[in-house]
Amino acid sequence: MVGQILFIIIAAFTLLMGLGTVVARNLFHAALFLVGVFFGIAALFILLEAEFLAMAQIIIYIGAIATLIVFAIMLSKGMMGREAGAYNKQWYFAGGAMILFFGLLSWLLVKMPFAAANASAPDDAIQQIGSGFVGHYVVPFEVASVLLLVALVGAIMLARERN
Amino acid sequence: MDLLRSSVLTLIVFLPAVGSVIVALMPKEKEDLIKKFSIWWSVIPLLLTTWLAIDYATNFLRGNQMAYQAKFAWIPSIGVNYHVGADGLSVPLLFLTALLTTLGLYYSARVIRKRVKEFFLLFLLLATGMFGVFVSLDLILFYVFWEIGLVPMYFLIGIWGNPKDRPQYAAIKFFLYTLAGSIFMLLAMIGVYLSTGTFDILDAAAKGVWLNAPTFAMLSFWAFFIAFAIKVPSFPFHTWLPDAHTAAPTAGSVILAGVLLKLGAYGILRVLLSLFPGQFAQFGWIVALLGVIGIVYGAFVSLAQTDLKRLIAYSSVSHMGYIMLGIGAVGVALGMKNVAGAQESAAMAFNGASLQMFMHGIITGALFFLVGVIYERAHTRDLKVFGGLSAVVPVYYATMMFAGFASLGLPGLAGFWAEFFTFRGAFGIVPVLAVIGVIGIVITAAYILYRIIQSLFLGEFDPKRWDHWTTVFGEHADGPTDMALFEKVTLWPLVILMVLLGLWPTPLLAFFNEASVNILSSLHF
Amino acid sequence: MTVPLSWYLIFATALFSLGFFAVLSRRNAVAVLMGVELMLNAVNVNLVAFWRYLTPSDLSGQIFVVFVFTVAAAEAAVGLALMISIYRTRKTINVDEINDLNL
Amino acid sequence: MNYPSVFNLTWLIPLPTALAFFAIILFANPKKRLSSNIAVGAVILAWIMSWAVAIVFFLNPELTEHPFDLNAPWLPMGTITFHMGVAVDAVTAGMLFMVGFVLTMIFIYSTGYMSFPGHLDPAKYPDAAKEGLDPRYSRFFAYISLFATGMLGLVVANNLLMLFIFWEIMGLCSYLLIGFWFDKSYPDPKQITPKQAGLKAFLTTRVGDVLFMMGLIFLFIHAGDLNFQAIFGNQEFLHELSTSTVNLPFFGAVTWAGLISMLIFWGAIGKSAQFPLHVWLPDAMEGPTPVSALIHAATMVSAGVYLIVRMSPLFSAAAHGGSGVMMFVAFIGAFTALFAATIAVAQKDIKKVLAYSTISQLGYMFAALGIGAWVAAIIHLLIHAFFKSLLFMASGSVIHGVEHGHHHVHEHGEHGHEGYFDPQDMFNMGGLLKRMPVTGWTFIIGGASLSAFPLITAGFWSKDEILAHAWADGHMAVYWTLAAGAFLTAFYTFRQIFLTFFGSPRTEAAEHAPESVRAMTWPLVALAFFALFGGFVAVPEDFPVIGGLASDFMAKLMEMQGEFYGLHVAPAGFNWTPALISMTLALSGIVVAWLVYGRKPLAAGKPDPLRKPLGPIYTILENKYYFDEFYHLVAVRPTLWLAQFFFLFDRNVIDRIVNWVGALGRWLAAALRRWIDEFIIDAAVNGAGLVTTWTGAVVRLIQTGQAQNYLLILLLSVVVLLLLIPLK
Amino acid sequence: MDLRALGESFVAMLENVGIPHGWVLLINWILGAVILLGVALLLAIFLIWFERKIAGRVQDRLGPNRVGPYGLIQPFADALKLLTKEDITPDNADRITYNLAPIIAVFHIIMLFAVIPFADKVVGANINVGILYLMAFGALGSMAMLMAGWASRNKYALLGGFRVVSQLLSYEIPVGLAMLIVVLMRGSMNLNVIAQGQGGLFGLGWYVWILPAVFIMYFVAALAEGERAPFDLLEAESEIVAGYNIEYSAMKFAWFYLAFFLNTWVLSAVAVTLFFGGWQGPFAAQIPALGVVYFFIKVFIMFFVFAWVRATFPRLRIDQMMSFCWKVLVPMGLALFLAVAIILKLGLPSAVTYALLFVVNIVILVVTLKLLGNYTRDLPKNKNKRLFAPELPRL
Repeated sequence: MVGQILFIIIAAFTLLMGLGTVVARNLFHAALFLVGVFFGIAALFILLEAEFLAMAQIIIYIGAIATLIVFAIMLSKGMMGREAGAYNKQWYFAGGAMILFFGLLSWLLVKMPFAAANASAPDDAIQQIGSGFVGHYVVPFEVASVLLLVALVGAIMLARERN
Repeated sequence: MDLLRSSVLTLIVFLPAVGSVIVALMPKEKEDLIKKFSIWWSVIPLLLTTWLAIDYATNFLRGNQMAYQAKFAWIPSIGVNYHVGADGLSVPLLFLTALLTTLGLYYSARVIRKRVKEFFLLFLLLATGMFGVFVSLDLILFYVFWEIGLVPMYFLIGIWGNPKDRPQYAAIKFFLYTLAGSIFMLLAMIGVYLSTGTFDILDAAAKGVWLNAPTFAMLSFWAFFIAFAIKVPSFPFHTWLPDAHTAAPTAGSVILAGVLLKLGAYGILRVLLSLFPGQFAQFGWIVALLGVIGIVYGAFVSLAQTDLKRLIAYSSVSHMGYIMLGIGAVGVALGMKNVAGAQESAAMAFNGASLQMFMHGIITGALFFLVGVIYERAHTRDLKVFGGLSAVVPVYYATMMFAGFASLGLPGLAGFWAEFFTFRGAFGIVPVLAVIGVIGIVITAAYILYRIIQSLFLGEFDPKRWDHWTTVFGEHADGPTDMALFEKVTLWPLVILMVLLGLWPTPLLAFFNEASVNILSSLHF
Repeated sequence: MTVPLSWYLIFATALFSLGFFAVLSRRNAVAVLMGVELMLNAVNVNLVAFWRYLTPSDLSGQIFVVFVFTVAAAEAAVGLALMISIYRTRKTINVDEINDLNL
Repeated sequence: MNYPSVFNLTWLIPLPTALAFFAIILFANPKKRLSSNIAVGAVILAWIMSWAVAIVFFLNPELTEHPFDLNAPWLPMGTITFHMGVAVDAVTAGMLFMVGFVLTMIFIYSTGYMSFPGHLDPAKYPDAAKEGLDPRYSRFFAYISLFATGMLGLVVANNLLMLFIFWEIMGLCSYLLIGFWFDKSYPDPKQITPKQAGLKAFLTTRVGDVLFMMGLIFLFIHAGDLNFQAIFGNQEFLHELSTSTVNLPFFGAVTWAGLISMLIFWGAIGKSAQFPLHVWLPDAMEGPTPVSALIHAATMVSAGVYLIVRMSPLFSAAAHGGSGVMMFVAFIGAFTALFAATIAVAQKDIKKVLAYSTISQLGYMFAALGIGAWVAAIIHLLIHAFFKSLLFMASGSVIHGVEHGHHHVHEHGEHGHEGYFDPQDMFNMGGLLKRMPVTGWTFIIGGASLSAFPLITAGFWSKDEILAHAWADGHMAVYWTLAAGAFLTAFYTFRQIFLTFFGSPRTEAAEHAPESVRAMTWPLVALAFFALFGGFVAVPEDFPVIGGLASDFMAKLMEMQGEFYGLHVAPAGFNWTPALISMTLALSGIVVAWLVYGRKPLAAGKPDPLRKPLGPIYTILENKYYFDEFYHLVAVRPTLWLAQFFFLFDRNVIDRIVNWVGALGRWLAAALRRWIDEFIIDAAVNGAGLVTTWTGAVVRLIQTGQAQNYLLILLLSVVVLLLLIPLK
Repeated sequence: MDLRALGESFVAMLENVGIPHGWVLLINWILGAVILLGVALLLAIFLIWFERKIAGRVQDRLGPNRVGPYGLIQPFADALKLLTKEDITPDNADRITYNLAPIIAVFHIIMLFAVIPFADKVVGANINVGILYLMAFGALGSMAMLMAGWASRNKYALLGGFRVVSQLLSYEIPVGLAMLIVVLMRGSMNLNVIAQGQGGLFGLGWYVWILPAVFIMYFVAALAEGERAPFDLLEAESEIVAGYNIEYSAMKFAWFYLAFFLNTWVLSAVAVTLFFGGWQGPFAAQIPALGVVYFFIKVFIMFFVFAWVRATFPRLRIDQMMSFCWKVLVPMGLALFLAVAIILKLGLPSAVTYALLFVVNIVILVVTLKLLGNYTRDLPKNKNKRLFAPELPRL
């Protein structure tokens, strides 16, 4: 029971934050709402007993990506004023399509017979993840590292001051 | 040894083509290089064909085996393969083609002055076409070479003909006429493929064509026949020949008369006879009738000619009539199962037809060369202009006498045997037509002696009647000069052949006889 | 009674739809990027949920999430860098105004 | 049975002259003397060989039972190979004996005769004139040696095909030799020039040859082989041949044997110039005299008779089979004999008279064959050859002399009459006996023998034999025509003798005609010997006085041969009446000739004494019953007309059709282009263009440039897909 | 006195009262959280005083001694002063963000307390991702600075915010590397396990003896992370007037000030746990309470060092600070990490490994100092060139 309540609280909180991100007029607020979402998801991870991921989520999303987004907002915002019309012309259409999409998927998911989980999570999860990285998934791991390097260099080159 | 045997035919066929390519690569102005090269190059197929003849005679002649076969897939999807072979019928004709090509090249080396390179190129290509037809045993291959032969001839007639004789008209007429014919042939070939599933002549013959659909068989028989008749040329389809001959240059008309006409006859003997024996038996008499008409009609028309070359052209129409008569006789004989001597006479007729093919080749070849000789000097072929040349140009007179008399079938010279065998066969099978044909012999004698020899050689020679004589090399001369060395060298082999084959035709006859006996027996006689 | 898997999935779908809606309708490029981040997170939730409910012993679910993190980070970095350089040249980062290739 | 080794030489007989022919035309052509020597040498060699064979055969007559036959495989024909070779039997021996000798005499004679001809002007042929020889001297010898090859080959041939080949070669040579002086032309257009004569000769004989070939081919078809011994050896083949019939359109059912022998006989008619096809022989006189002697006296014409002699077993089989071919032969023979004799009477030209006499004598031979007098025919053939060639050569030397006289007269420029002087016209001669004694006397001997001067001349024995047979076998119609012919023969022969040799020379040329050179006179003497004593070979035993003297081995020989061939050839017993009648006819002919021409020799420029009494008949005879014009009308002109008609037909009708087809093609192409191109194809093409542009416009709307629109579309498509799942 | 036993007995007490197990857990958690929160806040107040005392002593002056005995009450006085001050908010400031910033600033520091092991098994939440937890919430600080800088709509605040964030983010990497090396050594991220691992007689098991270079790197990075001493560009009046907290006054400023001191304390606590054996001391294992005492003594010594450094070192320029981090600390950290990983992998007996590690650390330290020396010696020559800035190809 406690778990369900906790889940509902966290889920509700996250969805609200998400709605905020989407709806917020002021871009900065949207960014903050986004951070809220990240927290909510980290909490969910903890609920799902994936502490490592939660911590990683916080470090990566909030520490790096959110900061990056805020930087971007500040660098590109120029004028401080309110945004004229945050949405483009097609948002009605998109909204309708999204609701339809969500309805369909959830209807499907409800119908889908998922086995209820029973086994408990392994306690040495982190060791297994570690060994997974250098064992079974060593190639994607290396590729990911190269990807990051390339992205890094790319970003620097793109955003570099051209004097 | 058998590698040489299997590749010799392909060599013979394609060597001239290679030669023409090499000539094409040579610079235009090096004319005598081109001439020397192409002459010596054409000697190779000649040597090969002679070796072929000797080799064939020594070990393949018994039972007329189809030797030197080479067969490999050409268009596998529809089962067309490059299948060549030679038997008693085609070996002598190959030799004839090679001989006339070499002599033609040798002769025209000194006579052709306009566009030398194209001439030799086309001539060699023509040789390939002719060789190809005689060796191919696959219908499509036969058709391809048949067409290849046409194109160079078209140009030879069109370009080197003298403007007075409307060469373009003649060339186009020749080309379209033969082409139209060959279209029918192509249809028939496809018909053969549909009915027997193969384009190979031997296999198709073994299987029998359109056994189940007589109307189709009849149609394809006539389709084939029309294509070959146009080429032979037999009576109703012959009008292109005189124009083509008068317009063609000397060497061109030698080859045209000497070999190209034989393609039609050879086609009938090789393709038609083996594929449609039933229809042949049924319509043989029409072929014989056309032959006889050809003989008589050709003889009479040539009697009325005043132009020397046109006369000889019509004479070859008449001589080819003998072939058609012979073939027709063979056809009718196929039907005469019960008559005792029929098979014997059929063999004789077949012999006669094939002999006539060879003999007419060398005789008419020689005649056209002779026409060329006089034409190079007088630049006119109107017989009324000449007279009394016998005293002035004795060597030319002697050669023309030999050729003339051989042509009218004087025994002791080559022409006689062909006529004798043809009539021996024809009398045995279609006596009534043969009797009409015999009239042709008398008329032939008439027009040769009266029109050619009398108007050219006999009588009083007075230089005033024709003024612009030149020597063969073009310098002005006041009267006709006798034959130059190169003309002698061109003509005398033919004359020697005429005399030798006249006295003792066995070397040639052995081939044809073996071919005729075996082909006829293989037609489940 | 623990939380059934479908709840997580439905939650993730909802979050995904929100993100997608942001991508589709927001004019500002950054907002679009945020929408993308939302979508990626929704996917992460799904992954972890599947790991936790279906194959707890096999850690590949979590490993995949880590890879999604790296991709998200790289994507954010490059996206924002692009956006900054576009902003510098076009003085606007409204997605619907950037709709032709040359200036 | 081993034959004398000499027989193996028989196939060599025609060879020397053939080699001579090739040698001359290839090498010796420029040097005239050399080529003549080669030719004469070759013919002498042939003569020696042929006499060797002949005499050896005569010495052992038993050879007739199994004649010598030497074969070589020559041609592969179908399943069998055709053998050619040589055969020697009594007839061959006889012919060899005669031909060899006559050929040699003529060759020697012609070396003298072929001097520079009158009608060529010496300016054009300076070196030939200098040598005094005919400019184409060597060519002449080449031709006659080829002719000799032909004749000798024909005689020794052992099969009909080889015989036919040499038969045609002789035809060729006759054409060449008749037309030898091809550049000779006469002022009078109607008079036939040598080249036309040559052509005429060749074509007429060609007609005969063609029929002969048909006969030969039919025989070959039935017999499968043409070897004489093979065919005539087996009787049942002959029997089968004579019984099996074929129905011809016009003649109805005719036995094969009859048909074949009729066709072969027509070949003989053509070659030996018998009645319908005789027109070419008189015109053949245009050729040089040795040629006429050679061809139209001794050899070629006799070849026809020799052929029928060879074929006689077939003829007799045909006769047994009931076909009237023998009667036909007899009729043609007899009729020609009389017919030709009548024409000869009215001829002016010395050689024309002899030509017609030859035709009539051949008529005698065929008549003999027709009535079955096989032996008499052969003997008459042999003897006739001797005295007729003698007569021709003599007339040649006369002409030669007159020509010389004519030149002689011209050179001394007295007053050559402007008109054309014909050296051969008897009315320009007269009184030549004194000028040319040897020629004269030999001519008289020949003439006597021709007109069968009783007892002493050979002609009498041979011709009389035929008459005797006709009488004995009861062919009275034949007998009386032949008898009339005999009378006329005697008359025109002596008419000729009196006109040329007796009386006074009617022209200066005749006055100055010198005797011919020895090369020409010697052969005349030699032949004269045979003309006189040749006959004794054939004197029948039962002839009252002379009968037993000379052994008529020749007649005996021929009888044995006949028996071998199954021909019952009993010698006609001696019977006084025919003998007496023939003697009186000959003598009376001579006397009448003497009365008309001899008694008061004709003065210069006077017309022929016969012209007046005979009147219109004389002109008919003179113009040879207008046969030439008739043939010209019936045969030559229609052929030329037909040729012209066919040519025009060919040019206008067939060519026109072909061109018309071409035009049709062109018209069709234009029509198609105009009518299919415009309406169907263009429309389709434009239509296609339209559709493409329209769809382009519609689809363009989607490309807004808004990335988000694309994503929206993406989403919509996903949604649609999802919708599908529940519906499934 | 075993805190743990105390805990269990309390739980048992609730259990038998009949509250369902779930709720019991919840109450227990909440109680624990409240206790930690109280300890943290009290500690902050004391630290302010302690810092001002040390600074004074270092600068040869007395420091706060007027208010209460040895000035102990001074911090409370300051606090009261700040509470009573007028709390002004810039008019077009981004209201929510402006108010949220100080809360987050303090919130992320307090969150860290949950994971620090005061004694064996006496820790807020004994989660085995301790180190990651520390890094995660360390990163939150930068977010707060950003929000403060941005929300106060003040250019200087914005610039200040940028500079602070760049500093924090940069120095997070050396801190992370140091922690990583220690994790590598110990093989687990659980702080308590790390502390247990540093047993051994008389403190010889501490990692500081084995990895001196790593400690020094961590110490310097921690100084920057806490915006202290040589790296306290934030308050550098001469440059940027008080950085992001310009517009903040009274209570909100107090929060920031509080966060500043707590942050320093946590960093020193972590340093102690990782390198000085945390609660390790004679008999600490047996009596958890003793562990806590050892722990607090070590932390205050470390805090003293921090304060000492703050009082003595001059402030660095922003570009020097950045390039020092990226061009000296990070490479050194990577080298160390590589070396340690290799050596550990060699699988030699522990004594040899420890000796080897010590040697390698000394070598790397000496090399780094040598390089730094070379560079600074010819500084005047290239003073206008950026430190180690390779000439970037003109794009």
